[in-house]
Amino acid sequence: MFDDLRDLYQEVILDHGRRPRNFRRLEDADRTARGDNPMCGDRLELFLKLAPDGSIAEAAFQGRGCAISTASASLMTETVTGKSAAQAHALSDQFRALAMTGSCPDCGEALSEEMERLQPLSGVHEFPSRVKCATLAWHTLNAALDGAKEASSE
Amino acid sequence: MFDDLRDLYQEVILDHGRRPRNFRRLEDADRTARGDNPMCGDRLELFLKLAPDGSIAEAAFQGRGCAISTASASLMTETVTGKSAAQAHALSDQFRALAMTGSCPDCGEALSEEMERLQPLSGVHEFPSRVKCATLAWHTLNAALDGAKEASSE
Amino acid sequence: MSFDVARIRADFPILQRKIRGKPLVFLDSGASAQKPRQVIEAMVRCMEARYANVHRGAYFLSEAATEAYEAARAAVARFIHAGDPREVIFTGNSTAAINLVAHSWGRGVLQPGQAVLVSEMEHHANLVPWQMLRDEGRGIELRVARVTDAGELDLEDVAAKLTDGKVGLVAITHMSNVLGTVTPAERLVRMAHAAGAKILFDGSQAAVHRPIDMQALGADFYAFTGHKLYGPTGIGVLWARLEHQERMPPFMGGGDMISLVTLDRVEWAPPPAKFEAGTPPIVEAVGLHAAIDYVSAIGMPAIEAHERRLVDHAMRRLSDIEGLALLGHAQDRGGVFAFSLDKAHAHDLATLLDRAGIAVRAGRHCAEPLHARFGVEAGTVRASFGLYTTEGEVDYLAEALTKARAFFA
Amino acid sequence: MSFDVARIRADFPILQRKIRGKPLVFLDSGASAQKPRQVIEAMVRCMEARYANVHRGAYFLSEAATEAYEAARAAVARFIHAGDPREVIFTGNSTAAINLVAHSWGRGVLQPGQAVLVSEMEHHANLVPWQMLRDEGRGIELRVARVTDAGELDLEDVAAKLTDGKVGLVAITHMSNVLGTVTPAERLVRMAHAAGAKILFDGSQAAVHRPIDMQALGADFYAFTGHKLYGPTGIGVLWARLEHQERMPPFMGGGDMISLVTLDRVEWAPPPAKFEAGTPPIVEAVGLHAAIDYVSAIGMPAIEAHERRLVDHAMRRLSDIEGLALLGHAQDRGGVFAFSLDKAHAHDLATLLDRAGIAVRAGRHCAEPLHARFGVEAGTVRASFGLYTTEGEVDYLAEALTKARAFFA
Ligand SMILES: Cc1ncc(COP(=O)(O)O)c(C=O)c1O
Ligand SMILES: Cc1ncc(COP(=O)(O)O)c(C=O)c1O
Repeated sequence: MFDDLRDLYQEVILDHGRRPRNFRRLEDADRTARGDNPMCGDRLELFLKLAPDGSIAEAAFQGRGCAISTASASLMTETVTGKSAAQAHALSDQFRALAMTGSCPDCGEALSEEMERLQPLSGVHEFPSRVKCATLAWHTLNAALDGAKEASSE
Repeated sequence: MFDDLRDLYQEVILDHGRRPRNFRRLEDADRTARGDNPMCGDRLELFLKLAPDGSIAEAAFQGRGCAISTASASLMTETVTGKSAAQAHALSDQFRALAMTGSCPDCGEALSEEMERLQPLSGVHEFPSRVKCATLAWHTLNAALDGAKEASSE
Repeated sequence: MSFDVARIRADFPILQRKIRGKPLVFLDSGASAQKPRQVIEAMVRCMEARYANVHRGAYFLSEAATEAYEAARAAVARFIHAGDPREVIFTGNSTAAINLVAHSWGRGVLQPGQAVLVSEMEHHANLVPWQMLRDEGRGIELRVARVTDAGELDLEDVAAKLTDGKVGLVAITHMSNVLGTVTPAERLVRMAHAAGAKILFDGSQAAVHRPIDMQALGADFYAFTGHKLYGPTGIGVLWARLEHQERMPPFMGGGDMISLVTLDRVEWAPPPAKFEAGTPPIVEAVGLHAAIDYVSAIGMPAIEAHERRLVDHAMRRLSDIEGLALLGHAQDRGGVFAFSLDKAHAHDLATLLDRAGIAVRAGRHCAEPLHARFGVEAGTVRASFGLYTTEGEVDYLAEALTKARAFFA
Repeated sequence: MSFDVARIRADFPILQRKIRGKPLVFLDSGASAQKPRQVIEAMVRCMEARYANVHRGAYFLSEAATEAYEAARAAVARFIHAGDPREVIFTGNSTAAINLVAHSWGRGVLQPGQAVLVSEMEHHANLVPWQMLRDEGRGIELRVARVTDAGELDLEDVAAKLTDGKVGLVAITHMSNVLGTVTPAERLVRMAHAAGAKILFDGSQAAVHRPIDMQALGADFYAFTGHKLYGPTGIGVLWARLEHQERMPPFMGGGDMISLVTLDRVEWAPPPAKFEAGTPPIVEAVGLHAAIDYVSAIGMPAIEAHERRLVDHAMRRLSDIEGLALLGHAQDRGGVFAFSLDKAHAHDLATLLDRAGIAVRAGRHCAEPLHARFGVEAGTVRASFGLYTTEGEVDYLAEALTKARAFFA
């Protein structure tokens, strides 16, 4: 019945969906932002601690969401740790292209190691109504980096 | 091109349309009423003088309208002169049936002399949007007899 | 006429489709129903042979279109047992019908200091217009009747909120689009009228599932929508008593709703034209007429009976599923089921079901306060039935839910 | 692509019809246009294979319907050269589009003491909503710019009525549905903006007859209607700059126009969803998309050129007819002709023409003040062209008018 669903719900997504990494509040965060997807009621709060050079020292999140948005947020916090703001923004652009089209034209010949890790989420592009689940965390990341308080993926 | 139009625009209608009878204001009318057909802008004013027994001694009208509404008003004023209010109401009902359906089930076997005279207007029933042109004068007659000031065939 | 669901299904071209290689199991009729070929063909015939703008046209096609449009009004009137076709106002959808009442009757007749009473189970269409009226600062209060844990309207709370006589309008759903609950309409009419209030029903769901009788019901306003009744989008209905229409100022201004216009002065056309500004949904009215003919030929009582069997069957099958929590279990209910499944988020579940060819809705179904009331802010999955739904489809849904739970476990 | 009117006519099933035994000569496209099979088929395909309610549906058919609905929005945006598809709001018709501006922008943004400037040649759809606003007692004034004897907008009068800076909105037709006059839109935009006013165009007629470019025009609001553009009934368009949409309170409340609802509080969805409450005209949007594709494939410039030839031809033929008085003779005009004939009342004339298979309209064409302005309260006959109109049809009309005059003489 669901044989062909493994393209969307790959094991790594189910795993991160069930047991999200960095799922906690950072009390001493330098940046926080809230993300809302009013369509499906998903919401998350993102916390960033910045290193003296402005790069992301630590990233964590809390909230409620479907497997895809939770897994995406979980994978994101892992991926952006240690990155500069510019690098994180670039990853965000690349990831959103991947989620919307299934591929990433700006990524060059080979995917970066980071994009390889996010690759399992690319199946979402076949489900237009779910793309926003996958991108919510990244919208929120942009908002946090830009100093905004809220992001919406409506 | 218009050969088959003689069913609607019979000679008597064209004639009454061009040279309406009793087309004047009765300054000493006992009853007057205005009729409006907002759809096509036709309007007429009806004047009645009543005999001591309440019957219609004289009927006249003024206003603007298409050939059908003018002819209908003209023929009506001729037909109702000398009639009691009850007779005029009955004629009004019969005429409206004639205009809407092309026949008059309540008229009995033979048409009354009055209905014979109105018969040329029966062709209007094939033109739903024109029925109101033919009935405007009769609506206004009912209003005048009932002591109302305005009638509308919207 | 006996209810032959296979023959009915053959009337719906879309039900012959495969979705991702699987037969379509369409369980989202509560959001919008599919259209039988009779409706599609009526619209095509109108556009191919009998189309022109209605009213004011003194030529054959315009007369034919006007006749068809007014025949649709008469068909709606017969369908809901209205006393007079003029009680039927065509709008764009239910939402527009309710907004018409809120704008026109709400601003023109309801007085400052009066209140509107809605319930916790309203669709946003019957909540937001009244919130907007409240928030305009004209002194209109909004009261909200509670829903019980069983998902029924709390009639004691309704009574309590009516006692001070300040409620000018009760605006309440006739059937919840989430809980499936059918509200006790006759009783609500008596309660409202006894308290001096008028009453409006949001019949968007109810009108589709059972016979509706305006003369027996005795309400003041009743709204429903064409696209849920197997008819086209772009058309809705407000039934409103003539005495109310007379007192209501118009909502939108334009052509066909006036009887006289000068630069200084306007006179409104008589009801219902007063509320139908501009070119109406002509082709859609013809489509709705065909839809009404279609369901009437089958018979609303037969449709209701079919649905009762389906509801009973679904109750049994769904309650067998481990971890499934149904929202509401009212005594009197129609074929709409909202639920959550432990282990699986509503949206993941809907996507999984979609892969199996099953169309269900996930989210809060335009009833956020109700989801808050039941503590399911994250949303539910909703399966809703139409006259073409079969027991086999319900079984297939149950099987898929069981497998989905295992998938996410 | 060259303009092949015979091939175009073959696309319109209704044009193959006979009326009372005579070929249909449809000269009422200004009231509503006929539909090509491409539009009819697109609607059928939508209902047979790609239908479900849009938005919020996480399953295949709903995604497909949502995609089709939003693709229609994008197509409209391209058609009128909007800067952003979000500037396109779907409504039920032009009338609803203009009422949306009057209700929301007129009540929410326009200030007491400000004025709205319309003209004597407005269709009731762009007059009555502003009269209703004036008559609400909120201190909004209504000014009416004069029309010259030639049937053109009196620009000096417009300038005079703008000088005191009190006008907040100029609401004016882009093409008169009676006189055929095309107003100098770019110039009006400059005049309005220089006087500190916003400007709305009623483009119901203009958008059908020539290319429309929102970016070049620089207006604030632009309204038009699907059924005159060879598309379905039940759908209209309001183009509105995003900055205006942001400041406008919503018009109707309901589903899909909110981003958050609690019992106490509502947050509106971003534009344009904020103005599209409830289930939108989904099938109609698909039909409108097909209509836009249809006229775009022919090319609006080609359609305009065809119509210019027809207009020139009609001017020659009609001015040859004894006793015929044309209403207006503007320099810049489209294919709409209103006239009276001595000896014959407009309604009698229309009935006569109908007998010859010719569909024309008689009356005041929802423009009573304009008919009063020209002293023709009893109404006129109006012939209006579409892209399928031929010179032969114009000749046939002229011949019929000559014979009709003799008939009534
Ligand atoms: C100039 C003009 N404005 C507005 C309208 C109203 O359009 P609709 O009836 O589609 O709302 C029309 C058509 O009747 C028109 O010609
Ligand atoms: C109970 C209820 N009310 C109102 C509506 C709104 O109907 P529409 O979207 O056609 O205006 C719906 C459907 O979505 C509904 O289920």
